[in-house]
Amino acid sequence: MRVGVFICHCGNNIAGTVDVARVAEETRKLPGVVYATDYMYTCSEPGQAEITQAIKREGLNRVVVAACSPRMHEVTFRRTVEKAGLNRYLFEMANIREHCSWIGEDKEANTRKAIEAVRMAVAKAMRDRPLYSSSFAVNKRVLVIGAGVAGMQAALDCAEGGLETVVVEKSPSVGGMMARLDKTFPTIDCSICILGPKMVDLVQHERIRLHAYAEVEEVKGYVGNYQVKIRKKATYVDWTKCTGCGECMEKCPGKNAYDHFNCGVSPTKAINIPFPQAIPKKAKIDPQFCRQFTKGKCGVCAKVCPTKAIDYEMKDEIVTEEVGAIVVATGYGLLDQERLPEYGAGRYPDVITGIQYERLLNASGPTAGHIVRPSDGIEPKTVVFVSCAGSRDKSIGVPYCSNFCCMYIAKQAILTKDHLPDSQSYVFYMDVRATGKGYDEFTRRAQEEYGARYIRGRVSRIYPKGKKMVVRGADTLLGTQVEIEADLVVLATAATAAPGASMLAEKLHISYDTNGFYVESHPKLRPVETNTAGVYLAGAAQGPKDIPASVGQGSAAAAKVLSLLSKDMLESDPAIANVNTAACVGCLKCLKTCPFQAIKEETLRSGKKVASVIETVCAGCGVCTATCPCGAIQLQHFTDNQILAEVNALCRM
Amino acid sequence: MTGKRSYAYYEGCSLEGTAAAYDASVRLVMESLGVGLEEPPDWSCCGSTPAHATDHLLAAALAARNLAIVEGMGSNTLVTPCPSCLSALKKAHGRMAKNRVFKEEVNGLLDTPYQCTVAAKSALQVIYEDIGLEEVARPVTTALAGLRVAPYYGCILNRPPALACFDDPENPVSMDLILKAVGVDVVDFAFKVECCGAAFGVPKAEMVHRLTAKVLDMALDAGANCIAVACPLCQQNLDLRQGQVNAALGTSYHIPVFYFSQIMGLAYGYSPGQLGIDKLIVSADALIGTRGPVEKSSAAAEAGKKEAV
Amino acid sequence: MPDVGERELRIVGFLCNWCSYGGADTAGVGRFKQPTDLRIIRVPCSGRVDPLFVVKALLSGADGVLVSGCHPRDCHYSDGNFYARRRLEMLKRFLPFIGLDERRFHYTWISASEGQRWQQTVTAFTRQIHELGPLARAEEALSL
Amino acid sequence: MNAKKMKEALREALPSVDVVIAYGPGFDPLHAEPCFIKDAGRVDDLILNPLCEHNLAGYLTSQKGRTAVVVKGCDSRTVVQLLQEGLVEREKVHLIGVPCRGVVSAKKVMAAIGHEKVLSAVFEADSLVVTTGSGEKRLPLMEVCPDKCRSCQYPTPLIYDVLVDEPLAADKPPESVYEDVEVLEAASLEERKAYWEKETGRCIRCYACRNACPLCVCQDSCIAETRDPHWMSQKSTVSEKMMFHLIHALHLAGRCTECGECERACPMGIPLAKLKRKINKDLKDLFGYVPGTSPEDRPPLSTFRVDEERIEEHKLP
Repeated sequence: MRVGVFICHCGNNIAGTVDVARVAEETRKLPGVVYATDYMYTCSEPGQAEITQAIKREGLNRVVVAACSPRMHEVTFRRTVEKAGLNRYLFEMANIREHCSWIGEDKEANTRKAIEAVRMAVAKAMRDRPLYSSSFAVNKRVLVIGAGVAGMQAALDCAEGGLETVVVEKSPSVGGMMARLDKTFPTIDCSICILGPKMVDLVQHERIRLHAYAEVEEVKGYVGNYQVKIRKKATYVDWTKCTGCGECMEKCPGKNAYDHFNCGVSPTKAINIPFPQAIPKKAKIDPQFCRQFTKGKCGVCAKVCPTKAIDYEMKDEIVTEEVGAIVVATGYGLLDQERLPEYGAGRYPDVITGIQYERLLNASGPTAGHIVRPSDGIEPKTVVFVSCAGSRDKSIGVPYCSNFCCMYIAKQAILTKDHLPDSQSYVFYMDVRATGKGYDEFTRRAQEEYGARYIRGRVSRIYPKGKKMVVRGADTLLGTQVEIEADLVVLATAATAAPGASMLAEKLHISYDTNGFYVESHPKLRPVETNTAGVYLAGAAQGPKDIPASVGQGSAAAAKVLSLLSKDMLESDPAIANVNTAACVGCLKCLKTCPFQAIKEETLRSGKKVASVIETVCAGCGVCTATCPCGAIQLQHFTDNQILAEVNALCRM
Repeated sequence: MTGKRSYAYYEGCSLEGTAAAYDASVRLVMESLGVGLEEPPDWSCCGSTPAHATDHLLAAALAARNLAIVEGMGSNTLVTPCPSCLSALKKAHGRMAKNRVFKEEVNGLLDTPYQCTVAAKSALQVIYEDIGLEEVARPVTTALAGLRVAPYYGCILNRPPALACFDDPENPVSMDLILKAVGVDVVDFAFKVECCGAAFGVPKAEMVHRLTAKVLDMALDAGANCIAVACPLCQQNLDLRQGQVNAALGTSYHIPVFYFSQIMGLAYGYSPGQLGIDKLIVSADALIGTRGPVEKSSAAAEAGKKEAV
Repeated sequence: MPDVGERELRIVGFLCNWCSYGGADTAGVGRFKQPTDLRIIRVPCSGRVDPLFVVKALLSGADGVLVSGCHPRDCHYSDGNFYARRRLEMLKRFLPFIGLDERRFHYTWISASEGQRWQQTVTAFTRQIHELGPLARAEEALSL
Repeated sequence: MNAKKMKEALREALPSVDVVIAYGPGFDPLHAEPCFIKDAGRVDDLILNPLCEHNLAGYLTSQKGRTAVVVKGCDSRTVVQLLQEGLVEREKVHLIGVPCRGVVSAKKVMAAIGHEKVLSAVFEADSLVVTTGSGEKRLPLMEVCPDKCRSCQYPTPLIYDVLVDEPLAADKPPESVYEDVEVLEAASLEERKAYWEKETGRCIRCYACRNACPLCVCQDSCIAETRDPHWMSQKSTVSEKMMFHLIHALHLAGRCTECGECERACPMGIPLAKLKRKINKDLKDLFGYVPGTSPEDRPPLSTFRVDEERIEEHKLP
C-alpha cells in the first residue's frame, strides 16, 4: 500500500489556523503513507500537477488530499488522480478547512483535529477499492415545472436545443407573475408585450408539450430516467372543444368567484378565462363558486357554449411523462397580508399589495388601467408605498430581503405620476436597494423627475380617518414621527416561497432552506444545480429574483440540461450496493428496506437464493448495508470496513 | 351552563381605590353570569410598574407570592380585571416556567414556593372565552339605545402577543363582540390599541394631552358617543384628563368613558349607582337616560347568539 | 462561547453527506466558532449508520457519539432517515441498560443550510460530554 | 403433556412429510434430546414431557423437505417469526402443537442436585423427583423451570396444524413478563455497567448461544467471525466479548421471540436473553410490537412511519 498525502494551505484559509507542516510531518509517521507534503494551493493547476507527478514518481496507489470540503473539490481531485492513471475511487479527502481551520482560532487544537482527519482519511483510503461505473441510456426529454418567465425561458432554450420538452403549469395559463405586471423596470416596457410572444412561442413550439392547470403528483427514477406522474386538474371544460370565445364567462351568473389572476382586486365569474392574453386561452370552472356544483342546478354555460365543451362530470386525470432531467421553476409566493395586522391590509379596502396595484395600473386589469380606490372608485391624490412590508423582519419569520420591491415601488411611483399627474407619491423605505444595471438611476428618476417623496423609516401603523388612510411612521433622517393622510396605501409585501414548495421538494428529493426556497448545490459555483443529479433550479423558486435574473437562470438551467442530455449514455455512480453472494443468506431484509426497490431476489445456479442489486436503480444510500446482519451487502466506497477503519483510526484503545 | 364556574379573583390596588367602580361592576356582572369570584387571602402588590422598574427579581417575587397563594386555594386560574396586574402576573409566571434557575431564585425569596400551575386571565378574556357570547347575551334586561361605543383596549391588555396569548394584538375584537352581544352599538374604532399616554401623566403632561386627544378625536370621528375601556389607567387618563385636554388644546371633548363591565352591568339592569357610573368625571347621565327594558330573547340576545356562532 | 476548556475528549460524529455534513460546511464557511473535540465521519445517509457503529465507537474509546441526518421528509434518499430514526431511538433507549449513559449518544437532524444549528448542536453536545467526562473503559474497570 | 396423542398425530403426519422433529430420551434420565425420525416405526421411541425444553423450531430453516415439528407455545412464536420473515414456507411445515404449563431446566436441576449423576427423574404432581447416588430429591417445578415459563403468556401454540391437548389459557400476569428487565433498569448506571462487564466478561466466545438461536440466520456468515466486514478482533477482552453479544442482541432487535435457547446453550450461564428482552420491551413500548405473534407483522426496524407517534426529537440542554 503506497499512500500519498497532500496538505493544502489554501493560502491562509487553512495555514492561518492549522500548522500544515506539522500535519504533513505527523502524517508521514502513519503506516502505509510513503509521501506527504504541504502545498500553497493544491487545487491550482501546479498543485494538481504536483499530485500527478508524485503519483508517478513515488508509485502511489492511494491519494489523500487534506484541504477544503469534499463537497467542494472531490470531483476536481478525482479527475486529477484519474489523469495520472489511478482509479478515481482510490482517492480520499480530509476536510481540514470548513471543519478545522474555519471553526476557531486555536491553532493547536485545529492542528490536532486536522492530523486526525488525515489519519481517518488515510485509514479509509487504504481500504478503497477501484470502482468502475457502468453506463446507461438517457431519456432525452426534459420536464420543466412552472411556466413563469424562468420556466418558459428554460423550456424554449431546451426545445431550441432539440430536446423534447414537457411543461407543467399549475394555473390555467402560462405566464406566471410576470404576466400580472403592468410595466417592467428599469425600462418601463409593457410586461405582457414582451412576455406575450414568449408565451405564444411556448405553446406553438413543436417540441414543447404543455400541461396547463396540472401539478406534479409523483417523481420516480433517477438522473436520465425519471418517471413523473402529473395530475391534470379537472377544468369541467373540454379544452379540445373550447375556443376561448368567452361566451360562457359573459353569461355565467356566478359573479363572486375569487380572481386568482387579479389577486382578488375584484371578483370574477365562476367559469372564467384568467386574462385576455391567457395561453392556452381556455375557460375553466371553479366548482366552489359554480351554482351547478353548489346548488346542483344552473347549467347556463353548458347552454350557451357554441361548441358544447362544458362537462360537469369531468374528473382529474393522471398522465405519466418519462424524462431525463427536470427543471424546477415554481417561482415565489407573497406574504399573507393578514400577518401585518398593524397595516390593516385585508381589513381596509384602500390598503392593497404591490401586485394588486399592478393590476389596477394594467390596461387589461379590472379597472382597465384607471387607478381608483377600491373603497369608493375615486382617483387617489396621495399614494403611500410601504417597502419591506414583512421583508427583513425576523419577528414574522422573513429575515431576508425580497430583492425586487425597491425597484417595483419606484416603477409604480413613476407610473402613478404618469396616470395621475396631480398625484403625490410617498415611499417609506429602509434602504433603497438598486444594485442592477441602470437601477439606481431609475430610483433617482422616480424621486427627481417624478417627485416621489422618499422617507427613510418604517411604518408603525395604518388607520382610517374619515375617507383617508393615515400612515404613521418614523422619519429616521429627520428623527421625527410622520403621519401622512393617504388615499391609497400600497404594501410591498414580502416575497415568500411558493405555496406547496416544500411538498414538491420532498417529491423531488431536493432540499429547501428554512424559508422554503430550494437550495442550490453550491451558492457560488453550482447556482442552478441541486444535490439531486438531473434536477435543476431556475428563477425565484431558489430565492427572490427579478425578471432578468430569472431569465438568466432559466437559460442557465437549460444549458445544464442540454449538456447533460447531449450524451447518449450516462455513467452510473459505482458507489452503490454490492452483494457478496457467498456471504448472503438470502434473508432479504435488504429488499424490504430499500427505499428505491433496487434489490431483487435471485437464485444462483447452486439453487441458493440471494439478494441482487439493480445497478441503475440503486442510489447508494446504504440502508441495506445497515440492515444486513451478515454484512453481505456492502455499499461500495462506504463499506463497513471503511467506516470501521475510520472509527478505529479515531478510537484506538 | 353546567355547574357554577368559580375563579380566584385578584383585584389589585387600583380596583381598591381609583377604579372601585371597575371592581364593583365586574363583581356584579360575574354574578349575573353565574360566576363565583374568590379573593385570595392576604394578597399583596402584583409587582407591576413601581416594582419592576426597580428590580425584576423583586417584581417577580411579588407576583409569584400571589400566584402561590392561589395555588394554595387549589385553583389554577386567576382572574384580574387590571391589565397591569395581568401582565405582571403573566410575566413572572412565564419567566419562572421557562427558566429553572430564575424560578429557584424567586422561590428562594418566598415562604411558599410557586409551582407555576396558575394561568392568569383578564376579566375580559374569561367573559369572552370561558363564558362565551351566548351566555353573555342571556341576562340582558335593558336596552341601551343611546350608546354608540368605541371599544378601547389600551396597550397591554393583549400585548405582547407571546405573553398575553389572547385576541389579536393589533385588532382585538373580544370587547366589540361582548358589547354587541349585550345589544350595544359598537363603532369600528381604529385606535383600539393606541397608546393613551397614561404612563407619562406626570413627567410629560403636554404629550399625554396630545395622545389622549388623538384617541378621543378618533372615537368621535368613528361616530362614537362614548368609550369603553378595560384598564383603570386608560379610564382615569381618558376620563379625568378630558378637562385638561380641552384647556390645553382648546378643544371641547365631552365623551363618557365607561368600563366595559359598567355597560354590561347597565344592560343587565343594574343601577348606575351600583355600577359606580355616577362617579365618572365626564357625566354619562344624558347618554344612559334613554335606556329602557327589553323583553327576553330580544334583538340583543339574538345578536349574542349570532356573534357566538 | 463554544470554548469548553479542559483536555479534548473523543467525540465521533456520523454525518450524512447531503444535509448535515453540508451544515457543518456551512458553519465553517460562516466561521461559526465550534469546539474542536468532534471528529466527523462522512456517510451518504443517516440510514447508512448501523447502530453497531455507535456501539463499536463507544466500546473502543469514544466518549460520545453524534449522528445527524437530513430532517424527516427531506432525506436525499427519501426514506433513509426514517429507518435511522427508529434504529437510533431503539439504541438510545438500550445503551443505558448496558451501563452507557444515554447522554453520550445523541441523534438529530440538521440541513445543509443550518450552519447555526450545527454550531449549537456540536457546542451543546461537546459541553455535555465534558460534563460527563471521559468514559471509563471496560479494560480499565477490569484491570487487576 | 399428552405423549400418546402426539404419537398418533405424528403417525398420521408421517406419510405426508419427509422428516419429523420431536424429542427423544437423552444420555441420562434428566435430559431429553431433539430427535429426527423418518419412519413410523420409530415413533414409539419419542417422548413428550416437561424435560423437552429445546425449541425445535430452530431446525426448520435447515430442512429441505416437508417437515413435521413438535412446538410448545413459546416455540410456536419462533415459527411465526420465521414465517413473517419468509425464512420458512407455511406449506412446508406441519406443526404439532403442544399446550404446555412449563418445562424443566436441566441446568437448574443439576445445580440443585450439586451436579451429581442422575439415576432417575420422575414427575409427581407439581414437582420432579430426582434420584442420585446421595439419595432422592424432590424439586417443585416452579423452582426448576426456565425463567421464561414463570411469566409465560402463550401456554398454547399460536399456530399449529394439530393440537394434541386441550388449549390452555395464560395464568401468569402480563406485567410479570419483563420483571427481571425492570429490576436491572432500576439499578444505577454504574451497577448496570458492572453487571454486564462481569457477565459478558465470563464469555468464552464458544458461540453456542448464537448457534442455538433459532433466529440467527447468518449461519457461517456471522460477522463475529468474518474479516470482511471486520467488526471484531479475536482479542479476549471484555469489550470484544460485549461487542459480540451486542451484535447478537441488535441483530435480533424486534425479532427475538424470547425462547431462551441462548441461555439454555450458554455453558457459562450468562443471562443473554435479558439483552434481547430489554430491546423487545422498548420496541413494544415504541411500536406496540411483540415478535412472533402475527405472521402478517413486519419487524419494526425494517419499516417506518413518516410521523412516529411515540418518538420525540431529543433536545440538547
